[in-house]
Amino acid sequence: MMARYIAGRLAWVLLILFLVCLFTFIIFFTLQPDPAVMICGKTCTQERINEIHAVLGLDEPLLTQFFGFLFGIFAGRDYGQGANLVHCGAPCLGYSFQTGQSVWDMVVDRLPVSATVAIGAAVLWLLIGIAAGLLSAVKEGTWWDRTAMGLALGGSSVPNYVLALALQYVLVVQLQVLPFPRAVPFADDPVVWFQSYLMPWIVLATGYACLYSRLTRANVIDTLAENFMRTARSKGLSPALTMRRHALRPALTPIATIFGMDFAALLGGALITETVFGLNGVGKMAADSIYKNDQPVIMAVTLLAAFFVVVGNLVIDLVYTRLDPRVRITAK
Amino acid sequence: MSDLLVVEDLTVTFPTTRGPVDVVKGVSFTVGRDETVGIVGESGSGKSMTSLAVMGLLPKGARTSGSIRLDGTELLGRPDRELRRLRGDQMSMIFQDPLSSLNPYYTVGLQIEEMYRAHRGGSRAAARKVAVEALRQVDLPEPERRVDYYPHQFSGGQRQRVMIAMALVCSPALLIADEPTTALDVTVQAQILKLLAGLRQERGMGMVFITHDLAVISSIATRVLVMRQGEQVEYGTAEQVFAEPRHDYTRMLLESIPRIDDPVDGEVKA
Amino acid sequence: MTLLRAKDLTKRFVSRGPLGAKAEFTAVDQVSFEVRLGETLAVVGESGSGKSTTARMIAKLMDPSEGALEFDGEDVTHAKGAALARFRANVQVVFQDPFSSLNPRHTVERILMAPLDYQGIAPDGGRRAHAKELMERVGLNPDHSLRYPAQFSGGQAQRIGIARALAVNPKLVICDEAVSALDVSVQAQVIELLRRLQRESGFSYVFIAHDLAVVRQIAQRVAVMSKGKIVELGDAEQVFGEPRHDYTRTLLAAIPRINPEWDRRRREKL
Amino acid sequence: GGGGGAAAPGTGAGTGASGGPGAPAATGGTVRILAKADFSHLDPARGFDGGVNNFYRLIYRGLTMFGAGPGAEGTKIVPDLATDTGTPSDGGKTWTFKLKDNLFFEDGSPINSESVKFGFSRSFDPEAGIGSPYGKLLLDAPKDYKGPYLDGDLKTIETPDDKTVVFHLKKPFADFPSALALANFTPFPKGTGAGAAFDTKPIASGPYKVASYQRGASLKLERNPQWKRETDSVRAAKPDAFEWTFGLDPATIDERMLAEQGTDTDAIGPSIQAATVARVQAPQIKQRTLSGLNGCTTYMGLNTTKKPLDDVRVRQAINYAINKDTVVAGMGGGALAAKGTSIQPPTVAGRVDYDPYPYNPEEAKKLLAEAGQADGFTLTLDTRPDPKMAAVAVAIQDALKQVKIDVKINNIDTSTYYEVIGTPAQQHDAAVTGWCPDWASGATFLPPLFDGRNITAKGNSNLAQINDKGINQRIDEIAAMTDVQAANAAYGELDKQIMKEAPIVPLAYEKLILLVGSNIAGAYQSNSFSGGIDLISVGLAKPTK
Amino acid sequence: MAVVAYSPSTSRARVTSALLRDRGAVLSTAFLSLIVLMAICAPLISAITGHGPNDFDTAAVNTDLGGVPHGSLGGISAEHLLGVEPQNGRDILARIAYGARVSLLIAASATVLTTLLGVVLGMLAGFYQGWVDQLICRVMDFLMAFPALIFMIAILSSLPQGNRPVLLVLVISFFGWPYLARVVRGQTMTLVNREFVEAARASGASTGALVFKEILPNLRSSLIVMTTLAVPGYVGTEAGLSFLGVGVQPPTPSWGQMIFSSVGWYAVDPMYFAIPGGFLFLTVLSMTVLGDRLRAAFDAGEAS
Ligand SMILES: Nc1ncnc2c1ncn2[C@@H]1O[C@H](COP(=O)(O)OP(=O)(O)OP(=O)(O)O)[C@@H](O)[C@H]1O
Ligand SMILES: Nc1ncnc2c1ncn2[C@@H]1O[C@H](COP(=O)(O)OP(=O)(O)OP(=O)(O)O)[C@@H](O)[C@H]1O
Ligand SMILES: [Mg+2]
Ligand SMILES: [Mg+2]
Ligand code: NI
Repeated sequence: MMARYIAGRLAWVLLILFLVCLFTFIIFFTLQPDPAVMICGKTCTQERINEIHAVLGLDEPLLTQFFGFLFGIFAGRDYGQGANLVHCGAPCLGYSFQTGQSVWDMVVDRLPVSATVAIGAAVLWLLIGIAAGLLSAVKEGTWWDRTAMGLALGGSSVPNYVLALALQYVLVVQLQVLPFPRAVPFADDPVVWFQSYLMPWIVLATGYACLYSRLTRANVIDTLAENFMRTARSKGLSPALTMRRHALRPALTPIATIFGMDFAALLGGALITETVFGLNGVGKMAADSIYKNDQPVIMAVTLLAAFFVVVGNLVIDLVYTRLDPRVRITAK
Repeated sequence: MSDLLVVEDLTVTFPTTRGPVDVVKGVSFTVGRDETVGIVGESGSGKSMTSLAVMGLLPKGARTSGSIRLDGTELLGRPDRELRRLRGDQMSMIFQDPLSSLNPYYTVGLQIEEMYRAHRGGSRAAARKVAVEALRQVDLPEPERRVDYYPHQFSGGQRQRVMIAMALVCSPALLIADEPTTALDVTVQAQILKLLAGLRQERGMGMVFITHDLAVISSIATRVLVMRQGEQVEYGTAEQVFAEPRHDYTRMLLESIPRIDDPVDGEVKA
Repeated sequence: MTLLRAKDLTKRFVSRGPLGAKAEFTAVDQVSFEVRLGETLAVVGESGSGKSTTARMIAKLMDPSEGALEFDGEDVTHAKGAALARFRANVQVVFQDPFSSLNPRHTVERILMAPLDYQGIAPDGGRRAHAKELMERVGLNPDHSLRYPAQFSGGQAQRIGIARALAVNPKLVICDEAVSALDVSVQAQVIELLRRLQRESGFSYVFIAHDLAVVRQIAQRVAVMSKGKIVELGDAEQVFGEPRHDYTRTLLAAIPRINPEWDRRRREKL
Repeated sequence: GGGGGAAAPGTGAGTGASGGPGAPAATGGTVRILAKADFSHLDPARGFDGGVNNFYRLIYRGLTMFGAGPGAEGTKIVPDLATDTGTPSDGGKTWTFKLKDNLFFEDGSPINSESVKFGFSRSFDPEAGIGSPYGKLLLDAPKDYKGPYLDGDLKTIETPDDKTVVFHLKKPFADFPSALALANFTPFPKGTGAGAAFDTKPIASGPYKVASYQRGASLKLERNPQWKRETDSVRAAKPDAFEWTFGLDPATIDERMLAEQGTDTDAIGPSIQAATVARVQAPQIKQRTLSGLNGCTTYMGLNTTKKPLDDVRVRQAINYAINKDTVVAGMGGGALAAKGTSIQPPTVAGRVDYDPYPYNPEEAKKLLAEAGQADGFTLTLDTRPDPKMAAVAVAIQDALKQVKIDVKINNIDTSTYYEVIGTPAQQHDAAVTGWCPDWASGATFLPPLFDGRNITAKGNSNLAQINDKGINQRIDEIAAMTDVQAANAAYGELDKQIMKEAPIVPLAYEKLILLVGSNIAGAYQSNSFSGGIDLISVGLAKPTK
Repeated sequence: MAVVAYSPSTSRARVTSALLRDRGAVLSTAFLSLIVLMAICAPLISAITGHGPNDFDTAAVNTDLGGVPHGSLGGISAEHLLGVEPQNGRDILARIAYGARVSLLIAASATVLTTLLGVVLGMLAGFYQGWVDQLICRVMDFLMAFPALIFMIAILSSLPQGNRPVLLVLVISFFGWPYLARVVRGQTMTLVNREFVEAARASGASTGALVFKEILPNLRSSLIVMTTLAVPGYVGTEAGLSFLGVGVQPPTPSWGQMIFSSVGWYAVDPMYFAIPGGFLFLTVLSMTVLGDRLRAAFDAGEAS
């Protein structure tokens, strides 16, 4: 039955990705400005625009373009003609209007950066957010609780970009404890790698850690009031075990939901953070492509982000029924 | 023989918007080894609070005064860290409302195992065997399978038996049972009472038994404490309390016991 | 006149083991009975025999796997919408686990006013006063109307549940161990209340209990359940007086009694 | 200069520098460049903006090029691969160039007339030829010729021998040598560069070649051993390598340049942000700055097809009413902009300095009253939401309020801005934009903006949509002049003639402030590349550092 | 039990009196009222100080230094009580007051709308499970699958100008609700199986009553956290969108825009950031404190 459920959901995933594709396509290819005009530049004529349209394949009917794009993802497709002909192997997401690079290659290039940012930040915010929330809940009403929650509040009202620049100013410019970030691969220089990703991690993690700590606190306080917590204490379990097993699981189950979403969304790129720190990830690519109206790249980023979110949600749903036995039984 | 538990002048106070309220007022009693003390009394009279005070598990905000000594050591005011070692091992408690007292997220097996392992260590597999055995002891059908059930999959009485099994798994020196058999039918109840009596003798376990069923008290308790509105209205040997109650309230209680052989109210039958 | 008729009610639970292996368990097996207008049908029996499950099914809180339910001459097995609303207005339930059945986020007052709210009833004198009156009826201090369930004792919580069931004027109240956590004097008071309501307003009860003495007092007819089946069903007189089924006999034999010697001595003193 | 519409203020000039950055550079080392965005294209047929044109000179050589040096030196046309700046004949319609000896591509193949022809013909390829339009505009070619990859050789370019190339133009063009300095006239070995090959792996002819390139992240250049210094009199090519880091946040770049950690002493950044101006005032930092105009004009086009802007008096009134000092303040103050008066910026040859409409609200009111608009009207102003442009728009709004003109600011997304305002059907009453000449002459400034016959339905650059017989005629006359100098002077006069019609409001000339590392030497701003540091001359003071 | 009879009239009165006794709650309320008052009286403030939100004051900034305000503390003076904006010298007080209108309106209405949508749809999904759940979940999946920021930009830039703040609220809410809804759905799924819900059902509660009267109060903790944190989030989103040119149109001031444009000036003119940032922070702080205290007051019942 589980297998059937998962199969059903996977079919949905595909359908949703298809719809997302379609909508993105419609929105960015019809509502958005004509990329040919941007490429065309200053001294532009209708003729040249038509020419560029033909090169980019924008002169074909929209549906043809759309199915060409879809087909390309699964079977690859050819671009150009004569000596200019290039074959774009599956999965083919087309070529950037702006740089002529294969979009798939661009994505594959940048995904590791975004993944590094996302995973590092997620680890950080989960650790800090949950630990702080838990401590606050346990020490509810103490100065620690007040301070931590005050900080959490402060942290969540600081916009990302402000935090990013402020951190950079303090840590790099003033105190000089970190170098200016430069995205080197881990293998090249682990120390610089770590130093460079540290600030992006902190920046991204701050907002989430604040949210998570507050949610954790609220949920743990609710859970601590349950009778079964008294039972757990009556058993003489260590406080750590009592907390971890009895309080955290009920309290974190709802948090798992948003974690899945947040993390999946991050894999699709952290637009602002990557831009501020000059990290060449998917988010920065998205920002650049929007700015330059590079539709194939926008399509790819959208699809990628959509893919992560949809799969992320599927995973959450599956995990959720695992996490709460009462839900499992009734989910007929 | 030194007493296992000595409670002296115990007072439990709750702060409320209208000032502090004493829900337990100066209760004193002792429990010896191999002895059962029964607590009976009005609903809301502070029976559960008294037992929670012994366990050190009163709700937040509650204050206590007086003295509670387990095996000669004072429990009141001791840091939670030290109480923790005693809980489950030296003293353990069966809570009144089993559904809300069991964690809905875990199988009952795990909830029993973790207690055993916290005090006795050992592998999960070993603990699981102990858990199955404990469930069998309390007469739960198919314990091997039921050990993997979640609390909501049990009937009320079964949950109560799970609670009992859990409390007994480490064979504590002191067992506090807060209405442990209210959801059990009389046959199962009889079995459980026999089990508890057996353990008491075998291991010299002291027991505090809270119930409304005076007949049950009369059959297992050596001493009885009667409570009303937080106060201790009567305390004595079972024989004295049942045969020669001193307080009006006790008498009234004994009068109100419904009896199977009582004549039934004719009006209703008509 | 028959108020409620259950025909061949069956409930099977499907549970999945850790590896997804399915296991079916028949909790209630082809149970048929009827409740007449103004009568009390007691259901007694083994713990885990399916009493609560039966209660849930006749309260239409759980769909039976098989069987039919008739209320007031109307088939309500699959009732929906208006028919279901009518049914709900007439059938109330008191739950076995007192705390779990009370919304922890609502004050008692709100809990007691909820049924009125839900059924759009406006009692004379306002709902708040009505709630307080209900609290008084079940022996709770009406001043505590703004407390939350966690601030009550087990017995008090159970009385809140009873008061809630009585908030509207139902024809049938299903009491699942409704008085098990009450001390005998309060129990007597509550039972008297139930009986009075039966006399005055013609309530019918399905009364699930373990305490056979209480059953004896209140029930006109008794159903004895064991392992999902009704093994005996008959007039209280007959069931208690000349039980036919072995299980019933075991049950009756297991009823705990106060040491008759003590009892005698106490009575003599009076 | 300035191709991609989005980067309007593009090309230009600058003033010389003295002190640190201006000191002569030593040979060797690596010059590092911190940049916000990657280059548009490494393929010179595709890329066309101030930044990339400057870069192209490091790896590519053309027949002619802009000179190296501050001020006018940087806009002078000098021979590069050719022995001279060409010989016109047929009244400027045919041009003959001779190649120098000893010229090789990075792969060792010789640079000959064939490769010149091939390179030029690439700009006809529909896919590659998206950069500068001048190849297609000027060179005579068969109708429908689609470049070498699809249609083979471009027969209209003659290559009588290995060293000689003869071009036939569509019509006489005196300024052809200037046009040839643009990068889409770059020779390449015959048959190379199909698809987008050059965008990742270009074939260098200049002193450097691409060592590694990660799009959007970094680009490294190393010396091209095939380049012979004796064949090149312009490029100093002092450093051994160049390294770009792309995708940096402008604020981060400014901080890095101020902090100068590690190798940032060898770095060059883009123009600093307004907020950084105050921080570069400390003497030891100020010493590291270069400052000058970027060679563009920021202006507000007035759509003459809309009422009441069709009335010249209204347009003049608007010119009088706008306080350009507040505009300059909005753009970051005197350090980052100068008041705009004439259409052409000061860096353009032949430009006349004059101020036809000094700030005078009284005059404006009078003119409006004459035009029957004393009670004012509503004017919709298109602008981009970038902070600078927004500030300019608000300044205009504020200024016109006093003559009762109610300005409605219409923000258009940056990515669509040029499309919208370049489409007459979608254009509103006025728009704030800028223009940069492709080379420092009126030829690439006034005709595109004011020739009434250039108004197109899409991609229109004549925002005023002015179609004035007198102006059109004058444009044709100047275009026919064979004396470039005289032509430039004539454009200066045409500027005045156009401003009489007041089709636009010149608002400001933007300035750049460049902050360079303390080890940077030989740096000056080039008037040909939007005021950017001339890369062919820059180097390090102490390369070993 | 042995307590003097004393009957607080209603729970509302009790909560009010509890809040009035709480210093944090009183201060928060005061601050929020101040902000609302400021927003309402923005024109009045401008009239009194003589500075409109878009009035340039080039005399107040040093145009030679890129436009840093004259004087210390970002140009705070008797003339400009909260200083001036660098570059063009606009009065920050006036912009804060006018900005409060836009920012708070957008953030608050977007929060209300997302919360409404998220709670209602999330609870329905969690409650009904089955096909309703499937439907709502798929819609949520679909909406969440779009990278919100990218799409907001795309949609907003192609929508007609119209009433920007309203459009912003609609677009933000449209993409924002599934986030909350998923959390709500998850918790509802757990709560539906609690016995008290069954008890309410037996009392005759309609589905609506079950969902909103019985389950909703149990979601309160999470909701308070998520909604109070949504407000700064939306102010930020609004700022980001405005910065990208698809939000409110300059020169209309908004806090978000002010914070965004102050970022570059942090080293030269920290007050420019500190003032709008401080206002935003205090507003959010006040809302959270108030939310927390409100919940505490409700929860307290009779005790403590
Ligand atoms: N959700 C469930 N899943 C699986 N089994 C269940 C579930 N609910 C109840 N059962 C099983 O059904 C049987 C009958 O349960 P029920 O609660 O009706 O018993 P009961 O007669 O009320 O017992 P008690 O007197 O102990 O309350 C029990 O064996 C129980 O384990
Ligand atoms: N958190 C609390 N705040 C205030 N009063 C409380 C709180 N918890 C319990 N009480 C009160 O304390 C008194 C004693 O409660 P306790 O649970 O000990 O009663 P009990 O004797 O166990 O009753 P029962 O037999 O009904 O379980 C009750 O009147 C109850 O209302
Ligand atoms: Mg109790
Ligand atoms: Mg039951
Ligand atoms: Ni340009």
